[in-house]
Amino acid sequence: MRFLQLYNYEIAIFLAMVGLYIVVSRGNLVKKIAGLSMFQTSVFILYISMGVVQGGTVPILIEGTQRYSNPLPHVLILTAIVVGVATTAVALSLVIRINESYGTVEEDEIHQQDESF
Amino acid sequence: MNLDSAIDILLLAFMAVIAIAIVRIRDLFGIAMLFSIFSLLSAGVFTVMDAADVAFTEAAVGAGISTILMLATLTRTARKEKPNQSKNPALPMLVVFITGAVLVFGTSDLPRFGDPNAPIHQHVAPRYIEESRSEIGIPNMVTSVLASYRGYDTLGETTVIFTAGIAVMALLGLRRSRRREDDEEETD
Amino acid sequence: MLHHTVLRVIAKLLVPVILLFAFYVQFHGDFSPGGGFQAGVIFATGIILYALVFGLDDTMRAVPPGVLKILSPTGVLIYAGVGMETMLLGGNYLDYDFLAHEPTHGQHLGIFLVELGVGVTVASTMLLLYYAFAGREQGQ
Amino acid sequence: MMEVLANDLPALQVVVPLICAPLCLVLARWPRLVWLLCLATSWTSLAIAITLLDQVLAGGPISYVMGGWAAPWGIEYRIDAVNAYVILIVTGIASVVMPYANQSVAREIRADRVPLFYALLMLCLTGLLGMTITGDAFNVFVFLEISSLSMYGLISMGRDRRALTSAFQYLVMGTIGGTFILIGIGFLYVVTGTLNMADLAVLLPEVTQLRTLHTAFAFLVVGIGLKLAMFPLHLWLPNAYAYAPSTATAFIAATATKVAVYALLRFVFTVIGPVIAYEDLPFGEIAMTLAVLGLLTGSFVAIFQQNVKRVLAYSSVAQIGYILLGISLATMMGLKAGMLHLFNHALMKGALFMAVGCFFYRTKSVRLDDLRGIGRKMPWTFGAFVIAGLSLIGVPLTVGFVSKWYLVQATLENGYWPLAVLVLGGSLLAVIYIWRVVEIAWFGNPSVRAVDATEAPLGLLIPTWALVLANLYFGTHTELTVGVADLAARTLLGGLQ
Repeated sequence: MRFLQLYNYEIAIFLAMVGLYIVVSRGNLVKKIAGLSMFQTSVFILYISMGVVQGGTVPILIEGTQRYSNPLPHVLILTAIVVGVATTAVALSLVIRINESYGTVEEDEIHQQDESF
Repeated sequence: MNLDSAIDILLLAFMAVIAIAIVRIRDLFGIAMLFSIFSLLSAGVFTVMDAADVAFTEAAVGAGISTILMLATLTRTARKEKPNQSKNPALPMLVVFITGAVLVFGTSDLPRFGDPNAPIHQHVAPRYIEESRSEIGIPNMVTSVLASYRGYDTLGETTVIFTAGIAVMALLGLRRSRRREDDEEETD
Repeated sequence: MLHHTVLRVIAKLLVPVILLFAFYVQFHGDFSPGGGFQAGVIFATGIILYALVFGLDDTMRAVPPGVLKILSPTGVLIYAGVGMETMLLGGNYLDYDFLAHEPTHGQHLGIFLVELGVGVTVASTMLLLYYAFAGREQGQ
Repeated sequence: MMEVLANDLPALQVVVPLICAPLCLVLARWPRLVWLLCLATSWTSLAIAITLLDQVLAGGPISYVMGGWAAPWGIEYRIDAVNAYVILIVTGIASVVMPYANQSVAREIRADRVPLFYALLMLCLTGLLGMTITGDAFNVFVFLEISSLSMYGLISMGRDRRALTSAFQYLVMGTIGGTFILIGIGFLYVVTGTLNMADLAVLLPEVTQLRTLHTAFAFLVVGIGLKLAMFPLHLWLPNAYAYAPSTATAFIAATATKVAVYALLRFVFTVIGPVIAYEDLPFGEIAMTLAVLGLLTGSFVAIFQQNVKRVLAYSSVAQIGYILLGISLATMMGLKAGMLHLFNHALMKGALFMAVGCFFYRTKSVRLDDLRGIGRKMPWTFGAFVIAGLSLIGVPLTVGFVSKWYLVQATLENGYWPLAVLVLGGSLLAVIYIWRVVEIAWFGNPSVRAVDATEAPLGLLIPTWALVLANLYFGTHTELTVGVADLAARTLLGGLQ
């Protein structure tokens, strides 16, 4: 049953796709950002899953422990989380400004205003 | 199946439920709260998978800062998502379905989850685990790799946060005295 | 909200503890999970908690945005500066071995300094983000 | 001190602008000083880039390990003919745009935001250079995000409110692209255990049959394709270019997509290898189809735009098609043509957008209606626009002709004569959209906005003309560009043996 052995990846992929679906299908800008963030977080789970070692521990050296999880994916994902929050902050500040200039945060209403403009 | 993977599956299942709830509900405050819980649960998943540093960061950032910023945005914009009329859900569904299918295809011949002999654990990582005590001299390997072996990435990471700070200041400005920042942006 | 006694008392008790914990995370990152980034976020969160309970104006008086505007680039400059220093000492960029006579001492010093740089930039930038968001007039 | 740092040029190439950005904020009280600092930084970067290219041409690839940790454990900077050439493009454009920025930015950006604008511009430069110079796959992602975030900030500082929505649209698409690239890099890492590109190139041939590798390739191509505005993924580009401040548009249009093309080349040719990409997977066919579609759509749509910046933006989509067409052939000649057009397109689009920025400086508009008759009011700017436009069309004596020449040869060499016809057809469409602008700007009766316009100040004209003259110079003196492009193409294909 290979499928079951990979459940961690599969659920992470499912979560990522739900996030991506929100981004591409929803018109509300705040919801889009939430979706984008979910998409990224799920990809992080995918990465961390790759670094797991069965029977390993947290990668902090302790006497008597031989097996540790792979620390490299952790480092990469730390960086990626920072990138994620940076993007979210910029996106949300854009939303505030868009709301100030258009009076709405719904994509179709913004398009309507720009076309009649 | 041991306790770890049971907790893991449980947490992931909760996350799946929350993800679907986020798709369906229209109350944006609710979405912000659910999003925060989603992040917190993912921090739990990271803990189960032995990534303590990542869990710590995700909990502080995802459930903390991101949620605060999202709530701050919502109080200044709208509280409800409007039902969207124009969008046809078929195309997004298709895009997402294809992407997901490709990802499942791609992960289908990965080594077994947690396999210590997988290539990812063989080539570069052993040096960090075996030599970091003598080369760096501190116990937390994540810190060793983050600040020294791959310290240059972390300089980039700090720069990313700094960039975001500048971009947000450029967009929103900082209120010093109440009057000065509020002159209208010019549009033509 | 500004008159809830319970909130104010608890916040007053919590904020120093949170800030202290931030310092612990900053300087104990070699031995336990955490480091400059997490410490910076926690520090900022502590001050944001203060701002939520006691108001933005009071907080801005205690931690002025002008100071943060200097601190935020300072952290990056500390990090990049450590790299320049190792270069001038004859090593490659960010090669901490050259910072002290013993390579591991150099590594310790280098990691301490760059984590400090990360902490300073992250804490001040996160606060700036919060100030920028919270300071924007509502419903403009 | 100079001798000490001489070996550290690869690091300094990125670190100098990286240090300049925070200094912009520290010195925010003195905007003039900020600008001078950025100017000095960009010129220093160009000097470093020229030295590096010189060293690479003389002594072959340079490797520089960050932190003194040998690759693959640490992060390696690896410079060969390909990226030394792209670095030269990026720093060269930065050095011309920076003097231009002073007056243009003062006119278009609110005074209290000017230092922030310069800081973002420097960060954008840092990110683009970092992406180009690095030999580490994950490091590409980090610097990609620095450049992307600063670009979102730069674009959103445009005066029109649509700048905000364009920045948002770009942010969403760019973040999806970035995350796709992250997935791709993760998959490469999981099958090999390394992140170093040279090391990946050694290890990947052992696992060519893995589905994970093929998926990684697909995600990298789509992710980078989003950043380089490959045909169906280009939707963010026209608005982003159209509503960004003039300086930002000129810099981004001339550099950002070039660096993305470089990233694509690096992953396809060096990391994954042309065998997997072109033989096991249909990369060549797909890239060729998308290139042709992009070329035609971009050129057609450009004809119907009412905004000069949008005309040029759609033309960029088409030009990316040309570059991609050269790459899709995977031959010496094709790659050479692609690399040449990378350089040449940066020159002509930079010059065109800077000329449009001059118009905007006087008229505060880039709508065609408002530019009616502007040509006779601003003859020097107009002259710059016309010459750069001729270069875009591909008239002899300009750089545009050189790259088209090689591209046509490359297609004919493979016997793909319909493609050669298409390349020439694209030029015809370019004649139409450039002529349309020229006709309105020269022969139209001056609009309300144009009637009082005077020639742009020298601070804007000199940098613009510098690029225009570069268009002519490199159109007639092709030794340097063709020579380096040739070496770059050989380096890329050499990854195969």
